[in-house]
Amino acid sequence: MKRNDLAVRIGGQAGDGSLATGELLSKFFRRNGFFVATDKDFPSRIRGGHTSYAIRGAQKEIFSIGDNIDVLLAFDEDSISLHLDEIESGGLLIYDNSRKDMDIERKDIRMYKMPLANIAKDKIGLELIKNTMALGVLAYLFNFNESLMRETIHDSYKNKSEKIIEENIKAFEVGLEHAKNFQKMENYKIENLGVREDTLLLMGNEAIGLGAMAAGCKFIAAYPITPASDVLEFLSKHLPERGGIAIQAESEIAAINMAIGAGYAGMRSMAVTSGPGFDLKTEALGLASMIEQPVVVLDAMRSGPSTGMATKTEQSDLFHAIYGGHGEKPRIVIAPGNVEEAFYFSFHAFNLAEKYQVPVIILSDELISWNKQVVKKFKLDGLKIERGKIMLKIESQDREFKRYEFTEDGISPRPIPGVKNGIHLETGDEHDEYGHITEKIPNRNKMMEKRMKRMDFMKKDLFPSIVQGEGNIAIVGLGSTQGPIMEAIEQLNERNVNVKYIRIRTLSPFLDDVKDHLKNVDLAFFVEQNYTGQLENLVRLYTGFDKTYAIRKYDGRSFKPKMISSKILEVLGK
Amino acid sequence: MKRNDLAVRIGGQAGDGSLATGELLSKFFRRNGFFVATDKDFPSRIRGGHTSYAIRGAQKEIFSIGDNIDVLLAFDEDSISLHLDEIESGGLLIYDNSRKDMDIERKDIRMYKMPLANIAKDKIGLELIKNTMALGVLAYLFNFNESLMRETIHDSYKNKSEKIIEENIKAFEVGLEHAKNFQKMENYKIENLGVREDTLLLMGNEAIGLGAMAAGCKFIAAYPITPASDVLEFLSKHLPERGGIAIQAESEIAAINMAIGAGYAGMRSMAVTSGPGFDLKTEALGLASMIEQPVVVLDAMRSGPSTGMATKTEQSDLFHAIYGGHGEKPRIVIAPGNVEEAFYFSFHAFNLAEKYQVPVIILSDELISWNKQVVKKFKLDGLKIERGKIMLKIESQDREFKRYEFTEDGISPRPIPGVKNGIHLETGDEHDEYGHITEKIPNRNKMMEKRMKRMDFMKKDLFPSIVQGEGNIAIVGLGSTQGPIMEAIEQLNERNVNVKYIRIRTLSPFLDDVKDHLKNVDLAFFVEQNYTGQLENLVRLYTGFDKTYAIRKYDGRSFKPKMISSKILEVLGK
Amino acid sequence: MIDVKLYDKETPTWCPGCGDYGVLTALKRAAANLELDPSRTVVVTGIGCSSKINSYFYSYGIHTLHGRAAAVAEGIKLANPDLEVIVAGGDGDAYAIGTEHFVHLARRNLDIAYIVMDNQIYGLTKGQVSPTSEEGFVTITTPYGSPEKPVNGPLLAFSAGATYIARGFSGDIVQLSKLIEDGIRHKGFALIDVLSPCVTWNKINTYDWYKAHSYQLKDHDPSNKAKAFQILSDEDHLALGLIYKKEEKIYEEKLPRKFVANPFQNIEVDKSIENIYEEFL
Amino acid sequence: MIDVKLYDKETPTWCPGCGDYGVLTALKRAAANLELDPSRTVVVTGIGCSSKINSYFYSYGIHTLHGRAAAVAEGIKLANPDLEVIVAGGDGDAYAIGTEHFVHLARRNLDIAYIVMDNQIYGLTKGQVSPTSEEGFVTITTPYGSPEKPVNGPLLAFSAGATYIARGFSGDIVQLSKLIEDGIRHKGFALIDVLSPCVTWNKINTYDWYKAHSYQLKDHDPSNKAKAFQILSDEDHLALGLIYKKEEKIYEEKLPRKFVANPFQNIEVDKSIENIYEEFL
Ligand SMILES: Cc1ncc(C[n+]2csc(CCOP(=O)(O)OP(=O)(O)O)c2C)c(N)n1
Ligand SMILES: Cc1ncc(C[n+]2csc(CCOP(=O)(O)OP(=O)(O)O)c2C)c(N)n1
Ligand code: SF4
Ligand code: SF4
Ligand SMILES: [Mg+2]
Ligand SMILES: [Mg+2]
Repeated sequence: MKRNDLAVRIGGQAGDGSLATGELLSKFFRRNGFFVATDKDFPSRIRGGHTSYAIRGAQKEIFSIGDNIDVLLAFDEDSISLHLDEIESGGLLIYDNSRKDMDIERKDIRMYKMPLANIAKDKIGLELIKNTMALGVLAYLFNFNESLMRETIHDSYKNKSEKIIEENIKAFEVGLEHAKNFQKMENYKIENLGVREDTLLLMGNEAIGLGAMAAGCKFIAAYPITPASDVLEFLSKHLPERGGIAIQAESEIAAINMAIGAGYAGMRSMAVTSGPGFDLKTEALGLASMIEQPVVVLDAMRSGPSTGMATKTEQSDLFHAIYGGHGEKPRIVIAPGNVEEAFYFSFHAFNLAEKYQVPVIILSDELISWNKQVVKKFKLDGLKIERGKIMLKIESQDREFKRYEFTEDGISPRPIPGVKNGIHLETGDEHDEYGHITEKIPNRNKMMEKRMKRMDFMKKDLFPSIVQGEGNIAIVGLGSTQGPIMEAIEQLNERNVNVKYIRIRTLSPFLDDVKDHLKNVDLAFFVEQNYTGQLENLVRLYTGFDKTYAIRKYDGRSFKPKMISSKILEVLGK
Repeated sequence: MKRNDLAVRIGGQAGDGSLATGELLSKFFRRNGFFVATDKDFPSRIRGGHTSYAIRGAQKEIFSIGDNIDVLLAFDEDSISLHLDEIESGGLLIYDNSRKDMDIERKDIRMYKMPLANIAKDKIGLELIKNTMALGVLAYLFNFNESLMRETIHDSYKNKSEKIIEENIKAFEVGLEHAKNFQKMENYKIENLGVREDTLLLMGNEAIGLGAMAAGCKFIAAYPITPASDVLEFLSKHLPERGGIAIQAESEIAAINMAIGAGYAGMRSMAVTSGPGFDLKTEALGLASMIEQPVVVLDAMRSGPSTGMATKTEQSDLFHAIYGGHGEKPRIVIAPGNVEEAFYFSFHAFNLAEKYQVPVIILSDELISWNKQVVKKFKLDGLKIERGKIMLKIESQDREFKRYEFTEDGISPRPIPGVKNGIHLETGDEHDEYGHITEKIPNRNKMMEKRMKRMDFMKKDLFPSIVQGEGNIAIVGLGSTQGPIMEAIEQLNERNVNVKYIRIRTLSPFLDDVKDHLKNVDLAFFVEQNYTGQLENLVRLYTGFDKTYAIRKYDGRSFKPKMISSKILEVLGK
Repeated sequence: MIDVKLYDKETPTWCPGCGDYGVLTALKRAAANLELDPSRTVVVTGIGCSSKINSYFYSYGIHTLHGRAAAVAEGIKLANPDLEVIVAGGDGDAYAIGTEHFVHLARRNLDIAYIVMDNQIYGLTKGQVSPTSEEGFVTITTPYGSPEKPVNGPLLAFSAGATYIARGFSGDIVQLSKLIEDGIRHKGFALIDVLSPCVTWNKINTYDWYKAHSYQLKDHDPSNKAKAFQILSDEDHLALGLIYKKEEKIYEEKLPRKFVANPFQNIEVDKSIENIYEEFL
Repeated sequence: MIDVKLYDKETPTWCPGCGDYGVLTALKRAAANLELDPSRTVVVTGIGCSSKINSYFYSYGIHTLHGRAAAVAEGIKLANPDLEVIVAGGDGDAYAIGTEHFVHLARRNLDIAYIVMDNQIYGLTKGQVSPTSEEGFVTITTPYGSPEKPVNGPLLAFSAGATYIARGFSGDIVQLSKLIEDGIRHKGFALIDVLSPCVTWNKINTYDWYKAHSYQLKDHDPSNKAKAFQILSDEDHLALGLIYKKEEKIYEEKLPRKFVANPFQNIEVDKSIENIYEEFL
């Protein structure tokens, strides 16, 4: 009997509606008192091509879909060929055989075929509504709380017309009804735990948007790109009512330069993008470092190189985020590991950017940016705005202000235009304390040191690694691999293998704690979603640590916990 | 008595003509049978600001100006304040006191003041011709071969009018005449060794241009930028007569994309730039790797970050050149160490690009790109064009061609448009063997491996480090530091300190030889023109070698040999 | 005439009803009429739904970067002027991120035809505002309506010096294929701007909307520059047909380039560089 | 009126005779006439000789990247519309690498004045061809003459929707300062294109050349669009004066933005995000 833990995958062709259905189911799970993890897999085109959306709801806190699914809701054949094996023994396959029937081989699962699309067309006159109907089937088979389902359907469509709501409710009822022809899944027990009022269901991009707003960010400039556009879209809706501006720029180059301009004028600003667009920001990021202007940039990493697989994940921009661009310049790079952290990192990014007068790059990956999780409502009370040396008023009346004054920590007072007595020039050319262009040697040396030394000063303010467990075997990772790694660790623990999990969260400047954590480690498994092992290389570079074993994945799909645990068991000979 | 080795620095305000004079003197030295090394230092503006040009001519092969100069030809006060100390004891200062006179303190040198500008105005009616006049003075004082000087002046202005030639010859004579008021420099002996017909005097950018032309490059697209524009300028003159095209694009982004287009069409092509423009090429470089198209890109490194100091040198783009851009992609990065190598590397870059179907980045630095050296005429007979798997004719008649066929070495046949039976699509999206867009997992994995495995295959074809000397103390460097390092080594040898000099020439892929060379090294001095020690970090990353001592310089000016040798002596306690 | 089927390739994955189907059909017909040899034709695209057109058209093709198709095409055309080079892509590709290359290609007047499939929306990225969206247009990135005046692409090309400017409509394949055909035939840069509805994300600028807001040019002399300006400036009434045409020397012919047969085919070490050595003596 | 000396800063390092001196003087006069408060004025520049103008003009200034001044300026203006934002730079900066931002700034019609110092050459990088160089122009990168039709910057701005287009001449500081002054005063995007000779690298387009090739606009009604087009199109006779002007709502006013006093000054943690939580329940 499996209790209060259910993973459902909805598969179909792009445009089939799997997405909306998945969203609805996730919402239901949250309202049912569950935690939620999701995993989207859809092609980079609008119609056609196999799409699938996996949603897991569970009573315990989860970060990953897990290895297997309990239910496969299959609207096309690809769903079967790709995901049939994934169904847990004792699980369920619902196959919509409206278009085509096929023989499916698996004795150990329940298999219900039904012509959902046909019924939908028949009964509601709308083929696409088969999705909601399928939810009715699920609700019946797993004893979901029906009125909660109805309420969720209602709320999900409340921005649409009354008619749409009605149709969907009706489709749900038809599903419920139709399901009565089948046997309930008695080996599962899904209880209504009562909604937890202290949680939210959202994706990383939304968390980043909320974090930015909480931090008083009032300016976002971006050019649409998968999987970062959501942040622009979210803020386009919510910034204006806060006196802010969201602008879809003519390109990523325009966007970052606008954001730098806004930041220079004293407004907290950000630009969001992914790989190809991030490449285009390279030059301007160097400018921000040189003129010592804060700006926050999101790179939601996707599968490269070049256009690559736009809707697939990867963790392959680390070196570019840290070192990209000519010359040497201070910058911060941080990588949240889950949706909750995405909020807090986004919030703090704005503080860090202003305190250290540098660009801050939030390195998320497609899985964090896109997948929804249930998280605790954010604790806003503990948060504080820190603007560093911004000058909103200046008493002294020097004709020119020493914008780049040499100071102890390398950071200088920063008046914004409009402030009396703060007049100065900022320039990407090498300059003196006043911002006058100069190439004099002593000044150059001091300015380079001034700019760079903050990389040491800021370390105390950055996010140390999260370490969990102990022992001389370690797993090291960053970003979204947290989910599968945590479950892999559970699997390892079950086999009496204890590991120390080091999740690195700050990439630039590289923090000293990593070396400490690796001190007594004999073997570290680096779990990364890339080909060359960028995190492993980074750690090697800064710590010299080289007792590593690489577990890498570069096919754009998320890790399954077992891929990690079984590899580790194999290597350890267990 | 110093024999056949003379270093002259000409200093003045930008626009004062130091440049042309330096060029003339270099030419003379070559024709006099000398080797030549030069070092330019001028501001990033058109007029005003101190400029200086150092030229050294010597019988022995030299790569650097050396620690001191023998003659300072000073046309402004900055020349004195900046360079007086540089004059070798027993050397000479010629100070043009036309504008202003000043007290100059140095007992150990010869000091001649003369109002060159005034005389020039008086006698020729052209103030600027003071430069050529100064050469007359030098010629007298050092017993230069006068008729060779006249010939050199004549040839230098032969593209200008007869009048200009005459004026300059006259100025030279006036200088000669005027110098008779002063005592000759009897502690120097400059003999005419007779011109070596097997040498050329040129700068790295010209060598790169020649190398490209020798390799059959017929297309250059670039946007002007210091210090790379010369290559565009040089090829603009010489490509058309070879049936080629030089195009000044609307931006660096346009330039690289045009070059990729030309390469795709089968024409050997290149784009040249420096830091800021190189940043802008980041995205397109990823495209070239993904579609497996050859293209050669020059990054002539200058002082960053951002606009930085445009006319000053640096070696600070290593990590960007190697890793810049999102995602993981094969690319070659090579760094020539002198003008001669610049030619050969440029030539081979085109072979490498076509053989391995990747972008090849030539990483020069401002000192290599700009400074003139006397080099042996290039050996063209030993060179061979290698185009790899280009297909200019295809027999088989498949409707679509497998442009990305999986092969042993990861490199596939490459038909160019216009070739019958070669029809295919190239795309920056992930694709199958035919170039059809697909996100299927097994194909994705194989394609990533296909693209990346060439990074191993190509190693045998790349430039191993040059190692000179032996012992357990090493100096490691790349690019233009070769000059000062070689002289520093002579200085160390004089103090009985033997070092092993490892000059790294290939940065990506990182070659295995470096590790071998470092095997018995107890201490390696990394001599670099940057702040963070990029070469040191790279070596550490790939070899784990960490017994390093950093000698870095980031003020945009070249190393003096003594900066290196004295630091090493100090560290070694000698 | 060649059978249009020659140009068939993969089955498009565009949404049913997408305007781009019409453009693909028109392009195939134009190619067939022109008897284009697929092995001497290159279709260069950027990124977008529309930019996938070369996955569906049988010839050499290169699917490049968002906004950069024009620059890549220029490189191809200059390297081998014998090739027929056609650029195709979306409104975002041409008039937002590609503005720079678009303008400069137009002024250079290379012999390249550029087909813009203008759906006034970003299709592939799911419905954001486009540079050609009308002021006030509501999208997911402009929930309160776009505050921007649209870019008038054809007028931009015109002011940059384009020598062939036509507007077609996906709903009229006969005319469109003719405009494309003539554009390819035109010696110089040819812009064929196509009203090509996105049925999924743009519910305003539909086939019907375009029908209602466009009109057929009649008795128009495309060499009349002042008239062309007037026609192009009228954004409320979209003229369909050939709006402007001028014969002008093409870039390829103006280049100072010695003729060398196939400069990219049989390469040898170019020893003639030794002739340049005298600069370095 | 304020004393123009208020705006003095560093001594320019331009070559003696450079046209940009005239522009600097005109800008200072315009500022003085407008009584611009240096602490509420930002001069945004790209890279080039001309882009150094904010080293020599006393106000807030930001010297950005080659081609990107317009985008930075938009960010500044949107963040704080109370500031007077002026962009200045060269022909390469605006019409080559900056084309994209230039066009899109014009169509957005932000209240920004843009001064282009057009010397038809790349000054700072030492004499390469510029997008405004005439066809056939010989430079170090076009030793056989440029094969490209020049970009007509003002026409480009016009077709992009600019609402104030004027052309001035460095040799006529009185008129130029008036055009700049009015451009700054104009509510919306104002282009002031200035014929500003480079005495060092461009020996063709000299002060005399510009005098010979330009004329004063007389009795011209700048609201006449067709006439403006005609004037702008004539590249052989360069009109000096205000060519086009239109009153139009500015971008800042069209933004769906709730008024919040000084949204960048006293920031607190924005707890109102909790109102959005309902989307996530
Ligand atoms: C540098 C870069 N930025 C953004 C994207 C994401 N992107 C892909 S297509 C597209 C725009 C699509 O709109 P359009 O050009 O009008 O083509 P359509 O899909 O409407 O045919 C965008 C923004 C990208 N691929 N590369
Ligand atoms: C990205 C980038 N590319 C190239 C350069 C080099 N660069 C500096 S100024 C300039 C052009 C100068 O011409 P223009 O804009 O007309 O200004 P002018 O000097 O003539 O006033 C160039 C190409 C640069 N700084 N950055
Ligand atoms: S999303 Fe729009 S543009 Fe893209 S294929 Fe569908 S209908 Fe066509
Ligand atoms: S080079 Fe030309 S543009 Fe630059 S300062 Fe000198 S005259 Fe002016
Ligand atoms: Mg579109
Ligand atoms: Mg210029």
